[in-house]
This record gives sequence, structure tokens and C-alpha cells, in this order.
Amino acid sequence: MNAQPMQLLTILTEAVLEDTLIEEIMELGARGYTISEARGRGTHGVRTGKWAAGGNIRIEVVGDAALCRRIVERLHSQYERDYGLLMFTCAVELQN
Amino acid sequence: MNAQPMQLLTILTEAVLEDTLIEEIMELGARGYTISEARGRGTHGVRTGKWAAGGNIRIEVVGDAALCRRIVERLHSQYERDYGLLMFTCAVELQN
Amino acid sequence: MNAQPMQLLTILTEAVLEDTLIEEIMELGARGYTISEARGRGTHGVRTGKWAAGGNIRIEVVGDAALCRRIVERLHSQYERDYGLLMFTCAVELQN
Amino acid sequence: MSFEPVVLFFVLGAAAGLLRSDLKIPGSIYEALSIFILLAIGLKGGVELAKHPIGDLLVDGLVIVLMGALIPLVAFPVLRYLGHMSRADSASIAAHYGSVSVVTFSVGITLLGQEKLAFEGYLIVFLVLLEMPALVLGVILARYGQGTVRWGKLLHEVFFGKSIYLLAGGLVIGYVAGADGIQPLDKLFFDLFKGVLALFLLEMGLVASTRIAALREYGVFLALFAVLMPIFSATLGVVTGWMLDFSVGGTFLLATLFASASYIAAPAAMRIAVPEANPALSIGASLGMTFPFNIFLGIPIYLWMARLIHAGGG
Amino acid sequence: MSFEPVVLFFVLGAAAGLLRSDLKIPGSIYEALSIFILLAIGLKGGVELAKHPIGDLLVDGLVIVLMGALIPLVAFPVLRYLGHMSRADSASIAAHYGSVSVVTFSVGITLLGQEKLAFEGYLIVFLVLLEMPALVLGVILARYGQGTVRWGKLLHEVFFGKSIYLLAGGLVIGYVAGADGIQPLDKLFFDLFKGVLALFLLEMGLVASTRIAALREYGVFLALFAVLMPIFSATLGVVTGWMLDFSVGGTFLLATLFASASYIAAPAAMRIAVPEANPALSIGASLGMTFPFNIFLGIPIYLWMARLIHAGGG
Amino acid sequence: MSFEPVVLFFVLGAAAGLLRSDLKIPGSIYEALSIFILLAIGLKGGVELAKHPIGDLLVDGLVIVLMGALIPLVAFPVLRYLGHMSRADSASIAAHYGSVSVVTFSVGITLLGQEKLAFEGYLIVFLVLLEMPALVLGVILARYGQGTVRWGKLLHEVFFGKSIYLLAGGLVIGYVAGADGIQPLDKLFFDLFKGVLALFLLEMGLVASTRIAALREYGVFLALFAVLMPIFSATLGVVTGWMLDFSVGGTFLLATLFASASYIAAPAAMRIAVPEANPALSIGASLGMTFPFNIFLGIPIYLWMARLIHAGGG
Ligand SMILES: Nc1ncnc2c1ncn2[C@@H]1O[C@H](COP(=O)(O)O)[C@@H](O)[C@H]1O
Ligand SMILES: Nc1ncnc2c1ncn2[C@@H]1O[C@H](COP(=O)(O)O)[C@@H](O)[C@H]1O
Ligand SMILES: Nc1ncnc2c1ncn2[C@@H]1O[C@H](COP(=O)(O)O)[C@@H](O)[C@H]1O
Ligand code: NA
Ligand code: NA
Ligand code: NA
Repeated sequence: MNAQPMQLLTILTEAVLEDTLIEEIMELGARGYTISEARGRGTHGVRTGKWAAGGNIRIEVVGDAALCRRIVERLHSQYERDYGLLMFTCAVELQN
Repeated sequence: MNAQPMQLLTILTEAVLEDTLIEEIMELGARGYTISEARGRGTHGVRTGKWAAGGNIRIEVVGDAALCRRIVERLHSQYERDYGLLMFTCAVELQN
Repeated sequence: MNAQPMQLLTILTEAVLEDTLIEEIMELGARGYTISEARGRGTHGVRTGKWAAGGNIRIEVVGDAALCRRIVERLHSQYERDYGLLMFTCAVELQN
Repeated sequence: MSFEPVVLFFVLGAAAGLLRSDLKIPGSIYEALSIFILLAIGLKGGVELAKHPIGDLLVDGLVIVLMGALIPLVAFPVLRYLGHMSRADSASIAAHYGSVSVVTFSVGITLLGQEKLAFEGYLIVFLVLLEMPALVLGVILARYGQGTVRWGKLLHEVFFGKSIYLLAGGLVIGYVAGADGIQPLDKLFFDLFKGVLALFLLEMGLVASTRIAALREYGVFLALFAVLMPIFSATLGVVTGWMLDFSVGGTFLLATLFASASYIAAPAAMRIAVPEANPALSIGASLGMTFPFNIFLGIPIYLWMARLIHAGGG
Repeated sequence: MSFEPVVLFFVLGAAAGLLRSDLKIPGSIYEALSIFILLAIGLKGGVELAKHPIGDLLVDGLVIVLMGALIPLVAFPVLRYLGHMSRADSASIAAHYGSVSVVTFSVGITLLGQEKLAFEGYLIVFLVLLEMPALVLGVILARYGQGTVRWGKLLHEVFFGKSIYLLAGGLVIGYVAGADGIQPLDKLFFDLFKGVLALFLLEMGLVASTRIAALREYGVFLALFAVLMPIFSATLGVVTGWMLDFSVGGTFLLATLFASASYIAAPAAMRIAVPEANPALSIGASLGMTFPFNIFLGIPIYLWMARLIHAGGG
Repeated sequence: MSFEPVVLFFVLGAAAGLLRSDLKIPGSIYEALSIFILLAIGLKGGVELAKHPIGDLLVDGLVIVLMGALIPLVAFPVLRYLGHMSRADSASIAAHYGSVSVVTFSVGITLLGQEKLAFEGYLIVFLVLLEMPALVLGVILARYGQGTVRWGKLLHEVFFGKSIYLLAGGLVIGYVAGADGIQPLDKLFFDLFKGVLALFLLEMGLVASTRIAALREYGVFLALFAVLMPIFSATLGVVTGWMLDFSVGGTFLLATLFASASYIAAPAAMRIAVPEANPALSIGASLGMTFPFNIFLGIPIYLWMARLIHAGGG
């Protein structure tokens, strides 16, 4: 039960991408992920989450820096141009 | 695609304030925000999110330290006395 | 309104534990907590949140390092073996 | 005494809350049920309204709104000077009691159905009219000589808040389409009405059970107020209905309307316009005490009062 | 063989899951559908109960509960010693099979409607009675000589868990209000019942399709158990119903009740009381195998069995 | 001109959006309403289909699909060369207009009910058939000579996307169970249909009001397209229906089907298959302009056109 330094990668993106991104993330070696619903506004306009395919999701992955970088790079090259997407990382201590 | 150091400001407050706070936040210069539903307990009692106007929301804004400070100051002076409100910031690396 | 350094403890676990864990957390001295719905995958398999008792929740507690450690220790010893559970902490600045 | 089985669902919900059952009505279902009830009541009122020349209702409407405005004006000084409550809390609670509850009104209507008593269908119009002035009065009472009010925001909230918007919208659609035009919708909005009301009362019981505790904290005065105020308002309503020559059923419904306290429109409006008022107090009183009092004891009493005044007056 | 079109909705849902359609029933809608079904069944039972002196049912109730208790007591050693499963898993699965499924029961009732067979309406009371003892037995089996149980928490979960609470609450309301009092609610709770059941089965199919995979991992033994156990339980039910002089319809329903396995009340209770049991096993078996087996093959077989014993006995 | 009160609910929703009322239909309720409508329409179609030898419909089906395919093939060059829109946007919008809208179709059916006009019930089958080819054509138009398409993913989305899946699933269940088998479900799926449609239109109004703004940004060309394209498609539909010897009602419905533009299946499919297209453009046009145009003006015009061609042809 020692705290381990890790990265928390948070991805805010369109709900239609859910299945696709999860496949990518697991393939890149994540041991798990957490998803929750969100809505918001960014450079791609307002996304209210009210209308079919109109919502955002938040995907969170706890992993080491290398994993987070791999995911960021993949998403950056594949999805950033066409989809609403915001990614940021933060240092956390895993407590399991 | 260089990681940029930024602040993530998280605001936990009453759902009735949603429209008002978003106006304030955009007016203060945020480029975007993310909202999700929450419930919880604090010094203003339990908020179960079950009854009309009885829920909490979480508003998140990624921005530079100055923006976050402006938002914190505005909300502190305008809303803290009368509404349930918790705000905290955290250093993140923007990965877009 | 000075920013105070604090810890944000995030707990990802099964929705059935909600009442039990909240009791524990308040008993250990937290002044509040925030809960939101989530789904995800980890070592205990996929939890889609679709079926009775099948969802995850995210519990967040802002508190000092000692409080967070007490909660982590209690949850670690009482629930980790039998339930899906992920806990991590992160340094935040309380802005209230 | 008249007994309406649908209130048993309130008991079931309240007991679930008090016994800490894990029964919950999801928030989105609660929203859907209330949209249904507001629209259905509005449609029903509009269909009735289409049967009357609107001009005839103007005088009635004016009298009812003026009499209704007495309620917050009486409640405020009682709360402020007898109850020693803060100005903001007094004003907010007064607004809740001056405004009305669609569900209490609906329980009144189902009782009339059971007792086979007719009523003036256009009374539903007054449900819409009565919801607003009390909210505005509440804000004036809170702010009089105390700085500025964001009136724009408040009036928008009052008129376009969903509960008044749906009631009024249903009213207009019912009026325009008429009974024939609405008829294909009857199977949803009218046939299922009472069943939906039962489910709604289940949820109200669940919520009310969590509010009673909040009320307990604030003592005997507020609890007494929550029981005596509706009786006073109902008396005002009975007299008004009798003056306006309403039937027994109509007199009773007006009394019920006056006696009912808002717990949907008013809390939302007051939270925005008078945020320093404590919402636990006003919702605790209106939902935790007055609502159950009305549906169990008040409504039968008001019917008895309406019968009495008509027996005396006839 | 008897065929009930409503089960086609289960197929539609299961196929959607297996074909990876993006069809989803939102969680809150699932909650609303199950509240509806539990209340409706409870109300129906209460209305029927009001027609009988309760005293007459006491002996029947006792016999049925005792016979029903045999199910987990037989299932446990089979799982533990034949299946070599852990003590916790064996106990948890035994509790699932001892408890009952309201939806399976409802499909049984719609089949009787289609076959125009009468049944003892008060049987619904036993649906409520049978849900509980198996859960308590399951915990005893898991914990016997193995440390302490938080009985308070468990019993609270058992009695005030929403599924039993709503069934029992509906029963009481139906009993108190009687057929006449409930009549205005019929249009919602009874007329729409079968349609709502269809939607619920759609969702059950969607969920079951994700559970079959979990089951596959745990091999042939559990799959066999999930098919043979209900046949054994149904036989017990047929014999019990016949002993108690039930009609063919009543005997069939009791068999269906015994054969059905819980996937709502039991998982929630076991997760709290026996957390070291793997929920994928018990839900995989009860929902992924036994539920579809029952509605497609079991139910027609149990009706045939009920007819057989009555033909032989008559 | 023919007027159908149910469209007033669209106005109520749109006004709520424009007046910034806080009225909202929760997302899960919207999902439930659309599942209901898709299943109900499918079931109705299946019951009708069971009355006809399927062979008879093959030729009709082929003609209708081929004529329907003309719509995106005409729309694409208009958007690309007259409108100077990007290849991706032109293709995506063309796919939206080639595909169909179940709600527009439903409003058409309720109008026929009101006008007491019969129609070929099996037309609902073509609703299912028409939804798909346009989506595939849209992707081909976007990608032709432009790199690869993930056809597997796209075709899966097209066939197992929930809207087509539920329509087709309802069709099969209705076909297998037949009118008698479905009859116990009528009270839910058919009796409540129009009321649910009203609620759905309320939500459509709310959403459409937020889309008109998006459309305004993109100028007059797209707005004109959103009005003229459905008139062109309806003409094509009227001619096709007349060629196929449909009744007036059937001809009108086919015209409505051709004129309607998708805002559920198409947006989801295009977002995945042609992500560089701007969804605000296509949804703004189809939902913000074409949908209200169709239900208020288009549908009465198409009925007039259908009557005209039959009067001329007879
Ligand atoms: N500055 C920001 N702060 C918080 N959330 C943001 C911010 N910018 C964008 N987002 C979120 O990320 C989603 C996609 O962003 P974008 O690609 O900029 O449209 C938005 O819908 C928001 O939910
Ligand atoms: N210590 C805490 N940890 C996490 N969330 C909190 C904490 N205190 C308050 N909150 C959240 O912030 C909301 C408003 O807090 P308050 O103003 O203290 O009532 C609560 O309803 C909780 O959701
Ligand atoms: N690496 C991870 N990143 C993000 N969330 C995770 C991760 N691992 C587990 N989780 C979340 O924690 C829950 C419980 O995890 P577990 O105990 O590993 O099954 C999962 O259902 C996920 O929601
Ligand atoms: Na009142
Ligand atoms: Na059983
Ligand atoms: Na079309």
C-alpha cells in the first residue's frame, strides 16, 4: 500500500468516439479506464449532451508517463483534426 | 503538441447557478468549460441531486493561472455567501 | 481567500458501496464529499453502469494529507479485497 | 370523510424514505412525470376554456388574483414579527404560500371525480394566474428599501420557468385544438392521468420524508404556520368562490388552490431572486408539512367548508 | 407448444447485444420500468387478496415457504461438492435460485391469459414471501461457523430493498383500496402492463447477452446447473401446488415461481452480505442462462407438467 | 388546408427554446420516446406486412429504392457546385436528405387518420429500406477517389444503428406475431402513439430552436436548399407512388418519406464515416429548417399534390 507516482490522463471528447477510443486505449496498454458523461464548450462549439451523438464524455486513465504519452500521441494524430478533443495530464499518487 | 503547464479549476456548486456562472466564466476570458452532474455534502448540507434545483454541478475550466484567479475572485465575492460553493485548482499539462 | 494546499482523494468503486463508504468517510473526519456516476474497466472487469448494482461511482474528498491517508487505509483494509476499488490522491489548492 | 386511494402512494413513498429503503425515482423520471402532469392539466384547462367566452372570466380572474395576493401579504408579517424570522426568509416563505401546487390541485380534482361533483373547468386558468403574482410580491417584500433587484431575470424565471410555461402552453394548445383536436391525445394525457399522479405522489413522499427533518430543526412555530396558514387561505378561497357564485366543486377547488403551497416554481425563483433565504425552511414547510396536511386532512376539510357555505348561502 | 409473442422482445434485445448494435435502454428508464412492473404486480395481488379471508392463506403460505426453502438447501451442496465451487459462491448462487424473478412470473401470467386459464390471484402474495427466506439462508450458508454477519444491514436490505418494498407496498395499497379504489389506476398499471413487460424484456435481452460470455468462462457445470436446477425446482412447485389443491393455472404459476431465479434483489443483497462471492457467476447463471431458458422452454414445460399432474390426479 | 394539432407541440418546444425557458426533456426520456416510436412504427408495419404476400412487394421496393437513390445523387452536385460547399459537407448533407425521418412520416400518418384516408400499410417497410442506401451513397460521394473507407464499421453502423435496428426488429416481431399476437400490446404501442408523438415533437422543437442559429451562419443558400430540396423529392415521390398505382394516401406518404430528411441515423453514421464534414451544417438544415417546413407546410402541400395527380390520372 505504498503510494506510487503516476499520471492521470483526462480526455474530453465527443460521445460518438467512445467505443473507438477505448479500443485504442486498451490496445496501447492501459490497465483500465473510467468514463463519465459531460457537456461543455470549446473551440468546436457548445456540446449540450442533449441530442443524439451530441454529448461529451470524459475518459480518465491512470498510468505511467509513457502510457499517457502514447495515448496522447495516437489521439492527437488520429482524431484531433476532425473531433472535439481536449487532453491534459496531472501527477497523482496511486493509493492501491 | 508540446505539453503546456496550465491550471485546472474545479468548481462544485448548486445546479441553479449553471447559466449565471457560465456567463461569468466566458466573460472573464475562458476558452471553454466542461460541466458534469454531481451530488454531495458540505457546510451547506446534503445535496442529493434528486429534487428540482437540488443538485450540484461540477464546472471545470482549464486555463492559465491568471484566468483561474479572476474566476475565483469573482465567484468568491459574488456567490460564496449565499450558495454552496467549493473551488480548487490543480496544476495540469495541456496535451493538445 | 488565500489558496490552501490540500489533497484531493479520488475513489473509484462500486455503486453498492455508496452509503457504507460515505459513513466511513464522514466518521473519519471529512467535512464534505462529492459523488458522481461513472463506468469503467479495471482488474475486476467491465462495469457498464447499466444494470442494477452494476455501476461505478467516483467519490471525491478534499482534505489534508492525514485525512486522506486515514481514508485510504480504512478502505484498503476493509474493501479492497472484495470490491472493485481504485484510489489516488493529487495536490490541489483550495480556493474558498 | 372523503378518502382518495391515490394518496396511499404518498404514504408508500414517505415510509420508504423514513425506513431508509433504497427505493429511488430517477431524476429524469421525476422530470418526465412533472412535464406530463403540467401539460395534461394545461390541456384540460384549455379544452374547458374553449367552451366559455373569455370576456366572462376577466372579472373572476381579477377578483381571484387580488384575493390570492392577500395570502403572502398576510403571511409575511406573521413570519417576520410573530416568528421572528429574517426578512429574506419571511418573504421567501410568503411567496411559497402565495403560489400554488399543481399536484395538490390534481388530488382535489380526483376527489371531485370520486364524489361525482362538477366544477368550473376554466378554474385551471386561475391555477396559471395564481402562480405568478406571489413570486413577484415575495421579491418586493424581501427587497423593499434594500437595494436593487434583477427584475429582468426574475420575471423571465417567473414567466418562462418550466412549470408556468408548460401549464400555459398546454392551455393554449387545448384552447386552439379544442376537445376534438385533443381527442387522439386523450389516451395518453387524460386516461393515464391518475396513474401518473400516483407515481408522482410516490416520489413526493420520498422527497417529503427528507424534508421533515429539516423542518424539525426550525421548531414549532414553522410547523404551526404550515398547518394554520393553509386553513386561513382555504377560508379566503371558500369565501371568494362563494362570492363569485361558483358551484360547490368550484368553491372547493379554489379553496384548495389558495391553500396549496408551491414547491417547484417558488423554490427555483426564490433561490435566484432571494438567495440569502434558506431554502430548507421554505421547502421544509411547504413540502414537508403543508403538502401532506393538505392531501390528507386539508382537502376533506375544504370540501366540507365549501358544502357548508353553499348550504348556508342557498 | 404454447408461444407468447412478448418473448420475441427478449430475442430482439439479445440479438442487439450479440450483434453489437448501439441500442441502449437508459438506466433511468430501466429503473422506471421495474418500478412499474413491481407496483403493478403488487397492486394486482392486493386486489385479489382483498377477495379472500387472509386466514385461509396462512397454511398455504407456510407450506410454500418451507418447500421453497428446500431449493437453496439442495442447490448449495450441489454447487459446493459436485461443482467444487467456493463456499461463498455456492451460497450466493443458491440464494439466487431460492429467490424469485418477477419478470419470469409475469411472463407466466401473460401465458395463462393467452391460454385462458384461471389462477389463484393471491399467489402473488407468495411472490413476496418467497423472495426473502432464500437470501437469509444464503448468508447463513456462507457464514455458518465463519465469523460474524452484519444481520441488521442484511435484513434491512432484504425487507426494504426496493423490489420487495414495492411489491409489498403495492400489495397493501391494492388490499386497502380494493378493486373499486384501484380502478382509476387500471389504465396505467393493468392495461399497459404487457407492453411495459415487452420493453422490459428488450432490456433483459440486452443485459443477458453480455452475461452469457461471463458464464462461458466458468464452464459446463454452471451452465448445466442453470438449466437443471429450475426443472428440479419446478417439479417441487408442481407437487406443492397439487398438494395444496391449486388449479392448473395456480400449480403452473407456483412451479414457475420456484423455477425462477432472482437477478435484482439477490445480487444486491449478496454483494453486501457475501462480498467475496463473484457476482459474475451468479448473475451469469441466473440471467444469462436460467432466465432465457425459463421464458422460452421452461414455462411451456411447466405448464405441461401442471396439466399432467392434474390430469393424473383428477 | 389540413391542420394537425399535434404540430402545436413542436411550436411550444421551439418557442421555449427561443424564449430561453428552462424547459428541458431529459436525455433518457428522449431516448425512451424514440425507442417507443421506432418500435411502434415497426410493429405496425409488420402487422400490415403479414397481410400481404411479400413477393408482391419486391418490385415496388426495388423501384422505390432506386428512385430514392436519385435524391442524394441530385443533392450532391447542387451543394458542391451551386453551393460551393466542401466535398465532405456536400456528401454528408446529401446523405441526410436521401435518408428519411420517422417523425415526419408519423406526422403524415396522423394527418391521414384525421382526413380518414386509407394508405398501403406495408409502406412502412419502405421506411426501413430507404434509410440505408443514402448513407452508403453519401460515403461513396465523400470518398470516391479519396483514399479508403472503413466500410465494415460504416455498414455495421448503418444496419445495426439503433434506429434501423428497432424499426426492422419491430417489423419482424409484428410480422411473426401478427395482429392477434400484438393485440395485447396495442394499448401501449398504438393507443398512446399520438400522445407520445406530441411529446417527441415538443423535444424536437426545443432542439430545432438551437439549430436554426447554426444554420443562419451558413447563409441563404443552405436555407433555400432546405426548403426546395424536399419539394423536389416530394415531387419524385408523388410520381413514383402514382406510377406504382398507390392510393392517394399511399402516394402522399411516399412523397412525405422522400421529402423528409434524417436527423438521427444520418448524423451518427456521417460523424463516424465522414468526420471532416461539419455536423452543424447538415443537422441545422435537416432539423432546423426542413423538419419544421415539412410538418407545417410541406405535408399539406404533398397531400394536395397527391390528390392532384390522382385527380388528373383518374
Ligand atoms: N478551456 C477548457 N476548459 C475546460 N474544458 C474545455 C476547455 N476547452 C474545451 N473543453 C472541453 O473539451 C471539449 C472539446 O473541446 P474542443 O475540441 O475545444 O471543442 C469541450 O466540449 C469541453 O467539454
Ligand atoms: N471536503 C469536501 N470534499 C469534496 N467535496 C466537497 C467538500 N466540501 C464540499 N464539497 C462539495 O461542494 C459542495 C458545496 O459545498 P458547501 O458550500 O460546503 O456546501 C458540496 O455539496 C459538495 O459537493
Ligand atoms: N488504470 C485505470 N485508469 C482509470 N480508471 C481505472 C483504472 N483501473 C481501474 N479504474 C477504475 O476503477 C474501477 C475499479 O477498478 P478495479 O478494482 O481495478 O476493477 C474500474 O471499474 C474503473 O472505473
Ligand atoms: Na397558495
Ligand atoms: Na426460485
Ligand atoms: Na429523404
